[in-house]
Amino acid sequence: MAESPAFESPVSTPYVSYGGVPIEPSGPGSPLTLQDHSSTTKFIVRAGSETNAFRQLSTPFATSRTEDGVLIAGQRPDEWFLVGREQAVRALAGRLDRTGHVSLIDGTHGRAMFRLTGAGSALVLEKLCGLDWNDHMTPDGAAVSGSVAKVTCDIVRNDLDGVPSYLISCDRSFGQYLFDVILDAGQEFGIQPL
Amino acid sequence: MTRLPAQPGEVIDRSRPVDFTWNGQAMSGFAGDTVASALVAGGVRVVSRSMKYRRPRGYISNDYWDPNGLVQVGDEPNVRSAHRLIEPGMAVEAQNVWPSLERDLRAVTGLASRFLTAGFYYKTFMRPAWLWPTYEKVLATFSPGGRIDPDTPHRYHDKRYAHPDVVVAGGGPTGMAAALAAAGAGARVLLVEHCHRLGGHLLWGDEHDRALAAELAAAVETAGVEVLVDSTVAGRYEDNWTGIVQRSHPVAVERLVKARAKVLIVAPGLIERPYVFDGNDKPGVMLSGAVRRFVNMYAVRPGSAAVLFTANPDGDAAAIDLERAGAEVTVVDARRGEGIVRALGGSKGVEGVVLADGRRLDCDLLVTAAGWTAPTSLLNMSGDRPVYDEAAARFFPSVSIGNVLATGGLAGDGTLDELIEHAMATGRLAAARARAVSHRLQAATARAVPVNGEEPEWPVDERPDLARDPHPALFRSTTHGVVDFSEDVSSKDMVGAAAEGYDSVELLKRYTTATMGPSQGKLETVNTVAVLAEARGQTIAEVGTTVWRPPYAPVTMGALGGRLFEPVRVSSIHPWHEANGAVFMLAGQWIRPDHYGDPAGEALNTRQNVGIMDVTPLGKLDLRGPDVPQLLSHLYTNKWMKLAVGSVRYGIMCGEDGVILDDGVTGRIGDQHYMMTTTSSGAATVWEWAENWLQTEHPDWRVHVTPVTSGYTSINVAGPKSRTLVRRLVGDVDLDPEAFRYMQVRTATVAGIRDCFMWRIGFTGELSFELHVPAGHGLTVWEALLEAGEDLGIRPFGVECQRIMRLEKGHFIVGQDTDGLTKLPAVGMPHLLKLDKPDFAGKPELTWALDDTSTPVLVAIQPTDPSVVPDEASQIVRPGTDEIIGRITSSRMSPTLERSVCLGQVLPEVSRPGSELTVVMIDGRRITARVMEHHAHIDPEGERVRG
Amino acid sequence: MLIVPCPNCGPRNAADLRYVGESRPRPDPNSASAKEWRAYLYERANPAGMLRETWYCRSGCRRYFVLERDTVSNEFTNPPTPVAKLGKRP
Amino acid sequence: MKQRPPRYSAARLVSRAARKRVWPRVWREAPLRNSYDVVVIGGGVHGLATAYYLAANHGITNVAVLEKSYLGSGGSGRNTAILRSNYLTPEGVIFYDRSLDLYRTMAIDLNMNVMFSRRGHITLAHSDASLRTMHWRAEVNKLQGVDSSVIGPADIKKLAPVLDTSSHPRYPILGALYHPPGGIIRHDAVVWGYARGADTLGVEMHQKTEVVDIKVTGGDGPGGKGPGGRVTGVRTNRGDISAPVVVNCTAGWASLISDMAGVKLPISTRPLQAAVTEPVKVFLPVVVVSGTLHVYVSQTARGELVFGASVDPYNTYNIRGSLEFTEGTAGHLLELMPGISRMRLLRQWAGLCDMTPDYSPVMGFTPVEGFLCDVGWGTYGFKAGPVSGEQMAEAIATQRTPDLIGPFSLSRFERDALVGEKGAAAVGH
Ligand SMILES: Cc1cc2nc3c(=O)[nH]c(=O)nc-3n(C[C@H](O)[C@H](O)[C@H](O)COP(=O)(O)OP(=O)(O)OC[C@H]3O[C@@H](n4cnc5c(N)ncnc54)[C@H](O)[C@@H]3O)c2cc1C
Ligand SMILES: NC(=O)c1ccc[n+]([C@@H]2O[C@H](COP(=O)([O-])OP(=O)(O)OC[C@H]3O[C@@H](n4cnc5c(N)ncnc54)[C@H](O)[C@@H]3O)[C@@H](O)[C@H]2O)c1
Ligand SMILES: Cc1cc2nc3c(=O)[nH]c(=O)nc-3n(C[C@H](O)[C@H](O)[C@H](O)COP(=O)(O)O)c2cc1C
Ligand SMILES: [Zn+2]
Repeated sequence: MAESPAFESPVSTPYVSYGGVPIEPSGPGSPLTLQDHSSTTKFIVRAGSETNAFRQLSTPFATSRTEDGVLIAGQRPDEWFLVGREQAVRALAGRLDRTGHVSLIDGTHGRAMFRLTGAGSALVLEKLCGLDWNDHMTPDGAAVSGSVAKVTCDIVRNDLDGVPSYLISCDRSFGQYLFDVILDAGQEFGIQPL
Repeated sequence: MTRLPAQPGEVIDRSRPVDFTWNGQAMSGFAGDTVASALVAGGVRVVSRSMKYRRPRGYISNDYWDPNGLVQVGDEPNVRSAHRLIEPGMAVEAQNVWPSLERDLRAVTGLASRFLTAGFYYKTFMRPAWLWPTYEKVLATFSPGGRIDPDTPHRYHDKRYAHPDVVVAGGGPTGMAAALAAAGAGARVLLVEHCHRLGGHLLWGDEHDRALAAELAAAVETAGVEVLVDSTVAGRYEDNWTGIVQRSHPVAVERLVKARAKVLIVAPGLIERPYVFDGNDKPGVMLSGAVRRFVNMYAVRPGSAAVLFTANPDGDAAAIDLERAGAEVTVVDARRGEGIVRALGGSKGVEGVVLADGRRLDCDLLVTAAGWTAPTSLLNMSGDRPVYDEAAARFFPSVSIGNVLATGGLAGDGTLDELIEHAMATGRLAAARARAVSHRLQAATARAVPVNGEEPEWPVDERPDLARDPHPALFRSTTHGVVDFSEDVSSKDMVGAAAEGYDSVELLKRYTTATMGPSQGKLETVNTVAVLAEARGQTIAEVGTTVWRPPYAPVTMGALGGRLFEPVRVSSIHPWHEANGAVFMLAGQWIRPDHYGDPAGEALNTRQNVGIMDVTPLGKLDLRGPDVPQLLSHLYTNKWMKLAVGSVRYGIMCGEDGVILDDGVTGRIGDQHYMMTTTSSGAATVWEWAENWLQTEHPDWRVHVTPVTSGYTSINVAGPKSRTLVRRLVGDVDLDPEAFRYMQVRTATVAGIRDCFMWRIGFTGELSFELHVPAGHGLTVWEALLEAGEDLGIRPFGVECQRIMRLEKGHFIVGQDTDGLTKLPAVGMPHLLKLDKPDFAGKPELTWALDDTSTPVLVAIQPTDPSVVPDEASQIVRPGTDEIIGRITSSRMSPTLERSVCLGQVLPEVSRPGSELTVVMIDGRRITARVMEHHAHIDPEGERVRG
Repeated sequence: MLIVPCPNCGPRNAADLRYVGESRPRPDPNSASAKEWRAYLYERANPAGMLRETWYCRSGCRRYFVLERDTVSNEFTNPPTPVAKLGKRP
Repeated sequence: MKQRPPRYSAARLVSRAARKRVWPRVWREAPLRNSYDVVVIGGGVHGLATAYYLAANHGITNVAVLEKSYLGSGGSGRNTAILRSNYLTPEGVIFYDRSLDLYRTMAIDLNMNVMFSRRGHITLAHSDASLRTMHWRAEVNKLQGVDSSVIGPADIKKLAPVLDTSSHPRYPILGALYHPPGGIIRHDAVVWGYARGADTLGVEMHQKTEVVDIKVTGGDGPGGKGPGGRVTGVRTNRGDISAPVVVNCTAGWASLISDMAGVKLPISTRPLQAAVTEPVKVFLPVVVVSGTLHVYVSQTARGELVFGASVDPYNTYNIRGSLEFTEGTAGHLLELMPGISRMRLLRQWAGLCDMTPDYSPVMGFTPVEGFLCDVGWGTYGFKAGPVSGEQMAEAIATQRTPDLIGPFSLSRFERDALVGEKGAAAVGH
């Protein structure tokens, strides 16, 4: 089968600041970065507590864990996100016991996803979202949904080597808006797109 | 010059002179000066004119609340000149003066003041009625504020949320001490100070006070307390949601901090209360605090011959400060029964004073220290009702609210040590209570770190009460002084209003407008109450106060509004639309092409060749599970139990009141997999509506509803050549009209993109294919279509063209051709209502609605004159009358028929085909029109769509 | 802003939820009289005091649930999970 | 027989001031008696107007208005004082237009300057859907003889130069419904004017008098209350009063009063908030409303901007107010008029609104004989005070429902004959 053409991101480049000034992307070493991960494979699993799949996922609501390179996030009481490389996600999904009422939906195209990383990333989120981003309320691994700049987002705290990092996903159609808003909120902390 | 030699506590930087202008004249001061201190240092005594009588006014309280100190700075009105720091080049002007501060011609009203008692306007200007608009314009010229410039941009404002354990309102000694103690007990503390630096009243105190202020401020810094200065805790709302406006911010003009305080400590100190006596608003009459700030913080001497009326140690201290500054001071001590009766002087200000014993003293400064007002505002917002204490002559907090604690001067008196001790105890208590709240919060929050151990005890409040110093109750209603300086209300006005029956504090307030001006009662509340009490022969406690409401201090609209988060949604083809001349329209949060320059041309082309439209905003819900048919049967009014795989059906949803909620098609994609489409604006509502039924009434139904609107880029390919075009890009589906029929759905690979859905449906009335492409490849498919269709005459079309075409075809739009009362039977689709189903949303109402003959129904209408297009919303009337019997809901000039076509709602009595209607055009003309047999003006048999 | 105790997510800002309204039982659609049905549609108890009401956790867990709230003090009682009202202890 | 109080006029103002004579009380404080012909519950504009017209138009003067707090302490003292008649349904339009007629002559009729400023009212449209609704309203209005029309951005800019009519804002202004007879009024003066007028005619106003129960006999419900019963009086915190007619004019508290009589209402109580800025020189000469942005704003003669939004998102009897309101409304106002960014908010407050499902009121007789309702005024009832008082008084005096309020009867819900005004009243004011 022919390879699919490249994935079109909801976020267009070059990046532009609130004031309309182009922003040069920076390297991964920058202290506060925002990266577009929209093309990452994201599966949505729906499974009630009576199903085997529920037990297999063994990731309670509001928590996340990684299995075989796939991030499993308990986004709602009966809903999980599987995020990772396509092969790995498909493999994990393939292992799920689909008996009972279990649904598997490819959310890759429907969800934009960004990664906000850096010591100050919670400060950026604090400007946009009314949830408490302090460590004890939102520790590494926490999976939560809430309104970010008036867009409902699913957010997983997924630290990278001890550096606070958040995977933020939203409905694809809001992708450009949300990316711009986060970049803008991060300006005072020196945020850079990656 | 009244600038004094260097004072030990001065906050100005003499090495940095700052030039600015006052009413166009050059002035200068030093960095750190407020506008007020610089003006007074420059010899300015009169800064404003009073609101009603235009009397000259000078500084009285020399702080944010100073009712006389509001000035215009550039395009900014009502700037608090005793709070705003001067900046180079600042243009400061007196406001509310005409033509100038020195000579205000409206001051004649002052002469008439004996007639113009409060509320006089309610008794005059009634006749002749036609003159009232003129009176109105004249009255408006008395509006007291500065001016805005409509073109001032709303510059960058910012917002953030915060979740501290403890918020402390007030950065005086007690606020700082409380913050320190709370931080010491492990709390995360946000300390907020309204003025430019921490210290509160210590800043204008003696050497010992200033040292303490510096010490506390330094300790606060090292304790890791987050400090916001020049920031105001503007309001305390439900569940300790506090709004803080941060004025000095490095990036933004201002920033609104929305803090969910686990505990709020209120430490705003006290506000000095003016004394009510004849002439008390003459320039040069000042409160002791004002004088101390001028002298000690800004090295400004506000007068050289002072009479000082004092009832408390603060007044005494002011005398010492003034003497040190080289002024002559005569003390009139209220505690010894001495008093002042009347200030003397002319328009330039105070020149003398008459004492209670009849003596007359000359002076150019008359200082009063007559007591305090407790700014209980934040406590009131928390539900507290302050109680008056006769002995201390001020109000105190009454009830204890668990998560709001008061300390400092607001809570009581004592030595600084005692106050600080109370504040520390308050800080510790706050930290302990915050711990309990935090534990509870964390334990209840699913995502939080699990908490260990028992919930901490809710600590009891064991703080010893602060003492209350006795204070003379210095209230006089008979001397006719000014009570409300902002509103120009005197005690005489109040006594008169009370006699007229406006004799409760709330009525008095509304009739005289006392406490309703910019100082909002901070200076005048207690005096207002005292005057009323005296007039009614009641006690102050019996009269009570008016209600304090947010904000604590006036804050800008810019800070509150900040930047509005207004999300926008776009499809993945949006960049192409932008690059190709689309004219956009807003549809809810979506931005989508209305047309590409020629909607009529787009329509004709689509009827003749082929057009493509980006219909991504169309709501799409993925439905899975064995009980989807049940859900569909419940949501829609028609039948769904036997939809075959690969088939699509149209349905209408109604609310429980029978009113049409939404419509759309749903297709069965797999055995237990369906795709539902909704209107663009109805997508979220329908989703929540479906969830509601699933979660509350039918938890036994196994259905997963997932919104996938943006997961697919939706493209409508319409027109007689659409099959030819689609065939060029789709290889894996038999597109033969017999194999893939109207109202069917297939999974397809389009232009190499797998997992697309393809429906044979269309809103335009043409043969059409609706492609739903995984959104990450939407643009690819769009461009592939354009390329492949070039020789077929392909053109993109927008919403306007779609509206024309759907109207030609007679399809109604929910919310446009229906309204908030339109029930299903009114749209003339009886086959969609299946009352033999056991249950569905709105069933009873729809059953009853079938018998209704009084509500309008939807019909197609054509004006007799084909060139006339009645505007949408034109009314249909009974001929020869103005009685409304219907309205045009949609209308367009049809490019295909070259005539006007409409849909409309009319009463059943005139809904029969051929009925003649009278339509009232917007310009008043009446035209005739005819009810058509079919909703569709074009192709009523539907041959084109089936083609 | 009011904090609403979501039984799944925990305490959340009211803006994260949608207020559905008084919780009312739905009459049997096949036997209800017009009077009963319209009472269900339109009548409201509207008490000044305890009210059983439905909320939808729109930005969070997307669940509908019923809470009891005092419409004078706005305090919730008997939430499905023991979430005591923040800081409102005596 | 009581003496008529001196009339208000400029000449008397001067002469009395010169002679240092105090004006008599606006209304007297009479002792509370134990029986009246009519008891009106609620001392807002509706209750007071009802009492006034009972006396003025029908000679029924043995009337008491009972008010638990001070006169005008409810919605009547808290509203943004916008008057207009550009509603959507013909029933609504003619009803509100009659009220405006009464407001037009009120200053002279009541001998109290209520300062009706007929400055014009514009309702902005930011989408083609709302523009269509504006056209709809304009057309219905014209047919009822009410001056309304749709105007474009250029004319809007002329009426209110401060509005940003460019295409830049997130919600550009596409057009507006212009209603020249609309305006604002000094709401407290209306309350005082009716109270003074009623007092002159012998009606008694009793403040701090709270109705705690309603006496009903012969009804189907518990305690003889409810449908089929008849009212015999009320119980108050100051004693019992017998009366054959009791009128519920308590707006936000309407359900509580009606429960006392055993009558169920289709009403939910929600707070509506408003706020006022500090004054600045007059720059906004018309009333501006935007349904899309949920705001309405006017500038008073004193120079303050008074503004409001739509009702709060959940039911409550608590009027503490919220930051969401000031934050959201300020944000939306700045969208419309960026130039007010440096104006300061002075105060915010809230009032209770009695919301009905169709945004139309509930007026007239109820299933309990002698118990009448004039409620369901939601966010729009101040402008209706005069006509409601006039029509309710007529209903009481004639024992039959006047045509003007027929469509608003309580029974319309049982009949499902709603009067859909949501399109014109939800945020419209
Ligand atoms: C913020 C706000 C803005 C508004 N803006 C507008 C506007 O611009 N235009 C407009 O037309 N309308 C507006 N309204 C609506 C309008 O204010 C009300 O609909 C109207 O004032 C209702 O008047 P009323 O006399 O029926 O009720 P109210 O004025 O509320 O009077 C009811 C009275 O009943 C009393 N009461 C209650 N219970 C008892 C009891 N048990 N015993 C004795 N007395 C009792 C209350 O204390 C109260 O004084 C607004 C409302 C609010 C809150
Ligand atoms: N306030 C005075 O003029 C004054 C003068 C002399 C002595 N005192 C005495 O000071 C003692 C108390 O000290 P204290 O610490 O309670 O008061 P304080 O007056 O020293 O400090 C209070 C501080 O709180 C700030 N503030 C008030 N409301 C605020 C808000 N909403 N947001 C942010 N900041 C706010 C004020 O700007 C002030 O700096 C009492 O004994 C009092 O009598 C006060
Ligand atoms: C039209 C209107 C204008 C108002 N203007 C002012 C004002 O200029 N200053 C002020 O302090 N309050 C003003 N208020 C608000 C009142 O002070 C008060 O908050 C309101 O009547 C509610 O009463 P409450 O706050 O005592 O509960 C105004 C209210 C209304 C209805
Ligand atoms: Zn939740």
